[in-house]
Amino acid sequence: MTAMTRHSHLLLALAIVLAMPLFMQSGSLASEVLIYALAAMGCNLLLGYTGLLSFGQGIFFGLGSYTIALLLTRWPLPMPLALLAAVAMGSAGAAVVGWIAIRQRGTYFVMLTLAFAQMFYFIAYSLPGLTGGDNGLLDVPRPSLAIAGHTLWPLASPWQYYGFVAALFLLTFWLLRRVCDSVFGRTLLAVRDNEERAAAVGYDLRLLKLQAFVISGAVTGLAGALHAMMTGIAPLSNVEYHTSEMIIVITVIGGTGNLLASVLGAAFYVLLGDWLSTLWPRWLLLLGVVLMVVSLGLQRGLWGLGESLWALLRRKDAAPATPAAEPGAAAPNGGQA
Amino acid sequence: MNTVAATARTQGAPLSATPLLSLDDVHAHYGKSHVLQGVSLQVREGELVTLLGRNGAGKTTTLKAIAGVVPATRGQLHFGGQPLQRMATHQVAQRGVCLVPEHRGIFKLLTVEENLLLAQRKKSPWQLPDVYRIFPRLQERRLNGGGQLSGGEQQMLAIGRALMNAPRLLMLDEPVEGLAPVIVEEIVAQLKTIKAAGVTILLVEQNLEVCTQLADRHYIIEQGCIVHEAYNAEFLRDEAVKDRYLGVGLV
Amino acid sequence: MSATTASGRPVLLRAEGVTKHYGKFVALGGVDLQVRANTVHSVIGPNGAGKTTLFHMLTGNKTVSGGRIVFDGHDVTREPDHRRVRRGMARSFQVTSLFLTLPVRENLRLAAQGVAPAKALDCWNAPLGARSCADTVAQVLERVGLARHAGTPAGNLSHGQQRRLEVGMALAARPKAIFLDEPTSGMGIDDLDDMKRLIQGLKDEHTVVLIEHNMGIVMDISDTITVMQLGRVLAEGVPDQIRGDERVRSAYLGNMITGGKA
Amino acid sequence: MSIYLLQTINGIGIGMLYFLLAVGLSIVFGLLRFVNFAHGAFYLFGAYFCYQMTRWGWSFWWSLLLAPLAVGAIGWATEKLLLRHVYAKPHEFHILVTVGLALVVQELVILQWGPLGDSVATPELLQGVVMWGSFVYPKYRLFVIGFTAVLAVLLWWLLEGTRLGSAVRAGSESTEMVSLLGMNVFAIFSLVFALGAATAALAGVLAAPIRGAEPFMGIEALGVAFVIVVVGGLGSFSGALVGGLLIGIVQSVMSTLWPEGARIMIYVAMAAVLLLRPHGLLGRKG
Amino acid sequence: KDVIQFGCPVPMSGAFAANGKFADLGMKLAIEQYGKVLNRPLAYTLLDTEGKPATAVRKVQDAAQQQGARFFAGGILSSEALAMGKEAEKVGGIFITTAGADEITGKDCNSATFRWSVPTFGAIEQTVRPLIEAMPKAKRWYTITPQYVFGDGLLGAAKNIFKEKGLEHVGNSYHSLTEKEFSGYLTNAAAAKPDVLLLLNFGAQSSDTLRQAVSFGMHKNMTILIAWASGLEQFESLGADLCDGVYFGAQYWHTVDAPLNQELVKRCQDKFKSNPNYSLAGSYICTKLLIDAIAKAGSADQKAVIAALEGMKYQGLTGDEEVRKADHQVLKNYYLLKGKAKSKMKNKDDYVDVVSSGKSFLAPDQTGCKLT
Ligand SMILES: Nc1ncnc2c1ncn2[C@@H]1O[C@H](COP(=O)(O)OP(=O)(O)OP(=O)(O)O)[C@@H](O)[C@H]1O
Ligand SMILES: Nc1ncnc2c1ncn2[C@@H]1O[C@H](COP(=O)(O)OP(=O)(O)OP(=O)(O)O)[C@@H](O)[C@H]1O
Ligand SMILES: CC(C)C[C@H](N)C(=O)O
Ligand SMILES: [Mg+2]
Ligand SMILES: [Mg+2]
Repeated sequence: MTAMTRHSHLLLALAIVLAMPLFMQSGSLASEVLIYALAAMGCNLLLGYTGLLSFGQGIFFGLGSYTIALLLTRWPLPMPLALLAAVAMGSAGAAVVGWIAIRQRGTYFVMLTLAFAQMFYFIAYSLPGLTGGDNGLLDVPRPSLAIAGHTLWPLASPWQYYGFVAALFLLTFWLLRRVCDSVFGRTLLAVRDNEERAAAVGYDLRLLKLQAFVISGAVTGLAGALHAMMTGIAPLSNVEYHTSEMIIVITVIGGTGNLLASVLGAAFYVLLGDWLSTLWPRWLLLLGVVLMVVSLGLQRGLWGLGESLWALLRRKDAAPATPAAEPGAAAPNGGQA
Repeated sequence: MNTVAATARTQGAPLSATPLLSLDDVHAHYGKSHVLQGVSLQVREGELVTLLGRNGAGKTTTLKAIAGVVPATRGQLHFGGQPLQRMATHQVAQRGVCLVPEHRGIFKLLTVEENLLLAQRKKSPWQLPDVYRIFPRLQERRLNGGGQLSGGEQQMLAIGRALMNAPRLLMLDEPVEGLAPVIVEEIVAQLKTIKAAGVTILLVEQNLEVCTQLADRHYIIEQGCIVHEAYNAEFLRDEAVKDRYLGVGLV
Repeated sequence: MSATTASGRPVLLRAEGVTKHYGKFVALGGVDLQVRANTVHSVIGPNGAGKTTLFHMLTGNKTVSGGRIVFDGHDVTREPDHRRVRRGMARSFQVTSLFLTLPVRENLRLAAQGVAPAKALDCWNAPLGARSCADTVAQVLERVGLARHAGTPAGNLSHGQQRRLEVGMALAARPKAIFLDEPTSGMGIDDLDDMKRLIQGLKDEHTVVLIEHNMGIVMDISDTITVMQLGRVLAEGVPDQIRGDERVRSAYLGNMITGGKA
Repeated sequence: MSIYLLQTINGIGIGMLYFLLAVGLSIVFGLLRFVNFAHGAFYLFGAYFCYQMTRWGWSFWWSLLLAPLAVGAIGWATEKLLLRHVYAKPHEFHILVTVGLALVVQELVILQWGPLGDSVATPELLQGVVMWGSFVYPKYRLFVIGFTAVLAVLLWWLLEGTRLGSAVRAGSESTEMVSLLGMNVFAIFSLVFALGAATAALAGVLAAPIRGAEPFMGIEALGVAFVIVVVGGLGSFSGALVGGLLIGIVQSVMSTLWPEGARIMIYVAMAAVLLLRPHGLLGRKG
Repeated sequence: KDVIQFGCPVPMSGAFAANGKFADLGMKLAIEQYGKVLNRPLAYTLLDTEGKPATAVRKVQDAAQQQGARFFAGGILSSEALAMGKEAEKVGGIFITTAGADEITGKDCNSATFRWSVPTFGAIEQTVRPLIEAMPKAKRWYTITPQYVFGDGLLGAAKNIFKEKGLEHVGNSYHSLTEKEFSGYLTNAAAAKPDVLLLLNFGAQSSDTLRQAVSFGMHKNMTILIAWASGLEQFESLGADLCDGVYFGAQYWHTVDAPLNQELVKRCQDKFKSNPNYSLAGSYICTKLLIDAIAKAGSADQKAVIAALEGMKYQGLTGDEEVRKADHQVLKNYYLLKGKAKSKMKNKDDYVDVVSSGKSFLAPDQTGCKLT
């Protein structure tokens, strides 16, 4: 990725963050978009860059929300520290899950993370003293950002909170971008492509994958914590299998291997869900249809669609006279089923 | 475009009226890259024809286009007088066109014997015992998983499997690649019997020695076009052609 | 390339009684091997003799069932492959194994970078400047003749081009010892000679262990040849000895069609 | 009789149903390398098929015969119209399309039959219980054990003993190579997918008198089926059997030993198996 | 512009979609019936909580921000109800629910949250006690309990009665909230040879347990009591055959002889051609309570409406009802029902006879609720 596109992506992210308040009435909804975008970016690092389809993202999301809830209610800690602790817990959880799960590959890896997600759900469920069990942890406060009693940034209103989330989102986006373009990120791409070869040319796959997991867990933990502060609760449903599934769905819909795509996926999923659910109680049916259409029609998610449209537009602009001569359909998918 | 050398017939299989396989100006693409740019060739019943050319010239793609794995985007393909375009791979195969791909395509989840039996057809003159006779090594490893064979063993299995599939036209993509010299000799001998049994063969091979021992005719392909055609005897004499298209003899 | 000078060189790699079992099947039944530095040491033998398996053992792709492997003075028997790369081993695969979606240049860069894999954990800096291994990559591109295709995804190369990249990947690591598993398989006739010269040129800087069925190459450039059969060493010696060995002739060489021309 | 013996017998009963539920997933999942999150939807269809037919006054036995055929046909069509187009894509797309499908089916069921569950009567012939001393067991569950056992033998023959079986396994590696050998892989895939759907539907029909028909039973069943398939080994027929029985017995015995842990033990067992025997108890590599 | 906006946050998708569907109808009925209050038109938005507390909270926030909704009646599941109660207070609204968890009017109570349904204590008092009286010979009791606060609440209350009456509690099986297969627990229960099998789970889980218990022939040699049944909707899904002879505890039954109830039944018959079930009735009465309180307060201001609700006495669906000021719990009847044979049913909804009814509530100081 060239420096040009790197910056343009950051600018685009900034534009999205700035545009949302103009188009949306609910700050909570806007915050949720960014929060799920964070979670999806974490997932994308694993799926799009490392080729690891992890069903354990809900664990890290849940860990983030439980941690911040506990820290802000039981052992009152300054909010920024509590947030850092949630990030740390997210990555610690990811380190543990990752350390065990990466012994397996392919479908077995997916299933192992799924097993962990279920286990974690039941652990959280059977420790009501810590997690509040089925009721979850209630009364998570949203203290203002303050230094030495001096309020820097009040978070009480939804839009104030959105500003806070947006700042953290942009920071994380920038950091993740760097990670993806770094030596590490490029090496991950190689791992995704061909693990055997990557090991043979000298890479310690476990270390690479573990680091990817840790980073992914940190970002997802952050998302979980922000979500808990937004809703004021850390519910059991955050660690349910459905959360993991949703994060993956968002990531895939957006398009893998591209961080901005995850933002697009989150916006699409959250806003579509919100809108559909007001249309018809059986809105999940429509969502299901959308999922099928996306997976059938879009090779690289919404981002890919956007790119193709963009290319089409540009070509029309450049040479309006040339009819779009399609040279031969792509080869059929002979290979793997 | 096609600078096919007009050649006098000096030797080779008897000509039948219509060739078993004929390609006429066949084009093929991988995505946007135009790999075959008008390949025309004929293979007559009972002939062994080789397709030679440098790496990336389009030999494999030609075979794939015939087998229906890669769609021909333009041109005509006929097999036994019937058009092959737009036919699914398995339909082409059912007509007796049998491709042994360069990656061999051994099923790793199946044992050696299951690999063979999967291709079995009653009407084929080669049945399980025949294959084991040709490649005793396969019989020794018959219960091994296909993924656990050595490179050479996989090649033997791929050829054996093709034979059991009752081929009318056998297309071999570099069949002796990576084989020990004794085995190469063995396979060359087997190919001769296979040919003698009336099977038509289209061979892609880098090993000139093998080619010239076996073939009736040769085609040379370069950048997706047939650039030369010759009968074997003539080809053997023609150092200039080998030099020009295949880079042999520079040594 | 004369055998006389070779025998005086220090031993870089030593395998002692290496065995490998796959379940009940004995793929290697105790192989001893000594590879001297800056020589070309070929391993030949019938299909299924265990050559590739031996390579897997030497380079650490798979674990040994028994025996000992000493490389450059270190016992590496239990070390995983990525550790051995750091000790100076690199290999090419018999069955092509590349990063198919990545450009050729990136393939080579990754291979070059593999020698210092700790750097791969750097998640801050982009692979630019010194981190791009540009010199090595350019050199290797030139050497394997893929400079024109530097930007092409490896998956779009033809089989023969991929084979050359395969060898290039091993070169890019600038190893002490380079293990080539049938580097010429699938190569065009015109390329064979290039490859032969290339391998021969390697031994100035590297030690080459070669599996090859093309006797034209093997006999011309090897300092030592080890012939394997049924998981054991059948014979070992300089090319002339091997060529003359009756057992090798009947087990493997036959009348030498392969590469007889070259 | 000791309570553990009772629980083991009961566990076999649960396990056989689990086996039937999982075997289709295993075939499709392991052999076609297709992660089918819609498998539960076919189970759901089966149960509602049975419910609807008994409501119309047809006998349970008719639905036992017809539901697998009808749902098999639906599966066949689904494969042809939908799944075929995503085979070549990475598995996250398989998940996406089948998750979507499962949602659509579930919501369609709610539209048609309402979100509330309904009971299905046990067929007259099998009502009541059998008693051996202190052991009481519903006749119907006994029938389920017998029926699935017979079915298991049939399926085993079909998958391991016939050429169709090896063609399917081969096709899971390379569709191209199978078609190069002259077989229509896609027809095989449709067939196998239909078979998977049919077994799920059969499980649904058999489960209906025990658990009723309810729109969310599909999701729950899918979770259980995944565990079984993974424990037993992907694509392994006997794995599905062993996995099903194991999970059934673990669950049943745990409900005496440590009831609140019954569920978590299932997942602990799954993680343990995956770590110790990465390819499942009876799974093969690859 | 001066519309008074209501929100109906209930699960429309997910495992509790059935409850959501009827709750929607209930609120619709109430809003349409009144149309206006204080000369301001009424309107409501259906908010799909998907059964997830976090989603529920976010939808409440959205509704508050986008539509300016302040009055919320809904929350089928305890977890979402608790979370929304907290949120309602933050957005300056009022939330009233029919969910089960004791904490709603117990330790997690707050000034903006009200609850119509009887908590676990009353549910057990009004089912177990009358059953003991009806069957003095039944000495051995076995319980099956979902392991979470709601289940434990019911179990604790039941144990107290067993102790007090000197009954033998021969065993309990805890199970998780995702359990579907109960044959293992039932095998345990059968081995303990109880006289009464007391099911403390609810919804689909209690239906599954009952269904499987009947298939094990347990209804023949013991009495089965489901302490917290959902009423008509559950009987419909079980079918008359399974209900026959089984005891159920319920918050509401459409034949209850109270003027408001008769009126509601009539409305429902006119509009939907069916009898109201618990979800519909609960949502209806909750909405109606809010509207009445707004009318009484003469303003739609949060503080004023809360004050109006506190201590309000009215003729409700179960007869005399009262909103207790101390913990915002509505004091109302709880019912013990008994299923009857199909042949005895007088109409298609006549699944049960009402055996007894009454009010039992912990004293405010025992609930753990501290409203300031
Ligand atoms: N899957 C593919 N996608 C894009 N381009 C491809 C693909 N496969 C092959 N090519 C390109 O098509 C051209 C012809 O390839 P082909 O495999 O037919 O060559 P070949 O003559 O068989 O060479 P070799 O002797 O190396 O096997 C090559 O330039 C190659 O780079
Ligand atoms: N994973 C495995 N499980 C069982 N047997 C195996 C496995 N891998 C290889 N083998 C067997 O070990 C023997 C040696 O294989 P190897 O690949 O080393 O042969 P090779 O000498 O490299 O042959 P070639 O020249 O054909 O490549 C073969 O018979 C092969 O079938
Ligand atoms: C109405 C009831 C079925 C609600 C349930 N007890 C709960 O609070 O979770
Ligand atoms: Mg080729
Ligand atoms: Mg080999």
